[in-house]
Amino acid sequence: MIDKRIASMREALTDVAPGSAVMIGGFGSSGIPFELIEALRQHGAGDLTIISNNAGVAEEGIAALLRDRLVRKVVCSYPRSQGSIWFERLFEEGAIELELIPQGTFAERMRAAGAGLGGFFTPTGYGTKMAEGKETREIDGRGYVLEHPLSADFALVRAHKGDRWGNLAYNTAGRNFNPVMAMAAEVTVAEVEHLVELGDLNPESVATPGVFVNRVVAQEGMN
Amino acid sequence: MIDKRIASMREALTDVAPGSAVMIGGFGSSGIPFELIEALRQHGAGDLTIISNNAGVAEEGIAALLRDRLVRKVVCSYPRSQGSIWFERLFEEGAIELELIPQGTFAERMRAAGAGLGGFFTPTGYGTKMAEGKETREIDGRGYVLEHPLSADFALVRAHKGDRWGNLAYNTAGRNFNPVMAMAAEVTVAEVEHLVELGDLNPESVATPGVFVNRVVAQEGMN
Amino acid sequence: MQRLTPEQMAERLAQDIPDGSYVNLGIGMPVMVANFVPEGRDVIYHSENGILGVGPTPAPGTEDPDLINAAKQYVTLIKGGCFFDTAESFAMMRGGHLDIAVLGGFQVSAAGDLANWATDNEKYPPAVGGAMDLSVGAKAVYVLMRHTTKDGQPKILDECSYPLTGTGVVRRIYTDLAVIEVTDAGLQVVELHDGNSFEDVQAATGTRLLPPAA
Amino acid sequence: MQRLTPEQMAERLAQDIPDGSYVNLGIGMPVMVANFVPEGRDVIYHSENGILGVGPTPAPGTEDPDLINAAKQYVTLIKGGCFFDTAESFAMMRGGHLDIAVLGGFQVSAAGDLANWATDNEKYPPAVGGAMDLSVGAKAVYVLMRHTTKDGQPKILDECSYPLTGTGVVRRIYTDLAVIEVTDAGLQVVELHDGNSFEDVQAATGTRLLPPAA
Repeated sequence: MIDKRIASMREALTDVAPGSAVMIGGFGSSGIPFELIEALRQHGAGDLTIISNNAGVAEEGIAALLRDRLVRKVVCSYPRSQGSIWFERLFEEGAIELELIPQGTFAERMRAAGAGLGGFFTPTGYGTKMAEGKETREIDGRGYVLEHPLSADFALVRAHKGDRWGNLAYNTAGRNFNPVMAMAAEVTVAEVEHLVELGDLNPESVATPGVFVNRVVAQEGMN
Repeated sequence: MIDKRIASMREALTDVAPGSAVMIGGFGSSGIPFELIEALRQHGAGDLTIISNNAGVAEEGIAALLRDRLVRKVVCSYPRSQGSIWFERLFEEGAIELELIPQGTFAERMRAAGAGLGGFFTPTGYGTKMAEGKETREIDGRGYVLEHPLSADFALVRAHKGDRWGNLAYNTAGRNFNPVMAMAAEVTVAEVEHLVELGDLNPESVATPGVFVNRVVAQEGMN
Repeated sequence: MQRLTPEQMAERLAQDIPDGSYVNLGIGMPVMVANFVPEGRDVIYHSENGILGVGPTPAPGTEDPDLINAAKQYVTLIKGGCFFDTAESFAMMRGGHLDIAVLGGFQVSAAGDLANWATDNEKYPPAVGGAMDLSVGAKAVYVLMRHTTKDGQPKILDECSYPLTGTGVVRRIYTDLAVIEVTDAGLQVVELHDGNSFEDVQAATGTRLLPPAA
Repeated sequence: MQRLTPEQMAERLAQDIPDGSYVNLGIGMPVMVANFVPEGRDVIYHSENGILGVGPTPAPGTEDPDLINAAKQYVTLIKGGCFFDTAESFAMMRGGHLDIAVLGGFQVSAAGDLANWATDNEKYPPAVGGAMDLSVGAKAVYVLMRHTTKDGQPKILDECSYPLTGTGVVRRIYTDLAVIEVTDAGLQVVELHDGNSFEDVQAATGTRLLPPAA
């Protein structure tokens, strides 16, 4: 019997330890697992590395983790959205470490981790600061940078619908980083708007097959 | 006005020249663009490089191209299905060149071409004949082989449904290599069972976005 | 000198977006280009967060909270549009499948290097987003920017002083003064906006320009 | 010596597939394993051509021509199954997301090297398919094969003489004579099938075995 459902956001995160690396899906306010992030904040493990495209706005989501000073390092492509006050404040204080990665390389590094690849050559960032200290190579007359896989202890993702095997389907542009993160982490926890019966998802619309997902939790309306 | 529909299989392939490299989607008998292959055979350009997972069975599909001696080289993972008599005959004669690639590396090399990557390190084939003559490297204690992108002049793919912008949706396991090939070729021609109106495809079930497709042809029932 | 307004700059660039193009518009002035593409041209807009076929702003009350563009504004999907994940979205960019990327710029060099993601202010956190991937991936990169900074310093230079986004990536520069093409021979002025002489535009530029064909 | 039939071999291996496993079964004898997994265990079968949740053979007349397994036989999809493309299918394998791959074998070495894709007959065209990806990717690789060749030669050897599929990849070998685990100390016999002595099995093997714990 395969049943990955967990009764609450809180229970789904009990084994997150201080110092864990946690991927968090979403882009801007789209496809973000807000309830899991809130549960992570309440869980209270600190010294976290947060791997996510943005660094939160206002007092919401990742911004609340920053405000509570649970985060040691942010790995992202765009930390500076309008209203990212907590990130800016901590950065100015020198209280947070930042690893900045071009967005396509960021997604591809996570895919490489999920796909068991050892690294890849990308033209992105060649000849720029992003290539400093990295191996570069000319291939067929074009410059490339060698990039390595990016994995994590946990991935927190959000889907529109999910079933008890962990199959996930997304709403419109809410997909974004969620599928690659689900592949790349040791333990993937999915927050779903709707928990559906096995067989209810169209097998051709499942964007994250259940094999990539360890735990599924229905939204509780806690935000 | 974007309209990628072409009236016939024949017209969709007029610019295939002798010596072209042609990707052909499908796995076994699933998701194979049989009508486009037949049109390619009738078109008659020879000296082709055929890039496809299998090498045809009986007198069908790729086997008919081999029988008509239009193919100089086959790039594939599994040429020797039951009934691949034409491939076996030509191979024994020394009349055909074979580049054998492990199936996952095969798909990933095409994806790399489509995604603009210069190459990737894969553990597949490390320590085997497949790694001979290739750069290898140990990364985090594991052996990897450097593999390069694989592109082509044309990709012939098959989908269940397609619209005039080239968006494609597939039936069950008919998807297989079709999406990566559509990304990897200079010109992608799609054979579709059903040509549907723009907007009829579920935007969350489009597995090949139209930007990867140049020509769309409805099946004519020519096989 | 005559300076185009941002709307006029966007309108000028929009004339050069051909029918049937796949286009990515950067945050800021570039997104305005969509408002000025001439009627009758089918243009499909790509958004880095996984949309092909970005449509106009939704009517109030009809917003889908997940359906936003790269600038995090609510958008719609046009008929024939579709969704995909970020890895595929950047495969589309990096793999050369988009025809045109319109990007903003801090600086462009004579060799077509682009700087548009970081200044030299170390205290201000840097943010790169998808700019580097777009700059190396699109078939043509058009930069839409003012010709000079607010305090009159040139932004088109022998070499960029700010950190680079990409090297040798810019095809054309659309400014409030002129349209300039990056060629092997140098920066070729292809159009001077009404009322501007070549000498005026050259004077506002930090590197040598080639005058338009007589 | 007592030799298990292929069905018995598949049945023996099936006992070691835990409830909740994601499993890929190779072409040939391995696919028979699915018939013997004990009732009450949920096992999800992966097929390299892009299926998770492969179900039984369809009733005649209900075949979907696109829905085949790696051996190109018609199959069905179980409730909760899904489809994806080949690149993602192999990402699943290579990325270590499948629990068990059951593969056939020509030869296995003392170090767990596997040879199962090519013999030394140069005239016969080679074919590799997904075997190499599976052998490096699955969390555990179980080889299901006869202990010796048809003419009685050992298939478990100091070193493989045939071209390798993967090096150091095999976890367990299930043969018609015994079950053998590849350990750092060497090939450990964990089970002798009824009627076979350790000495008999050792005699049919081309490398040194470690006897089962007394």
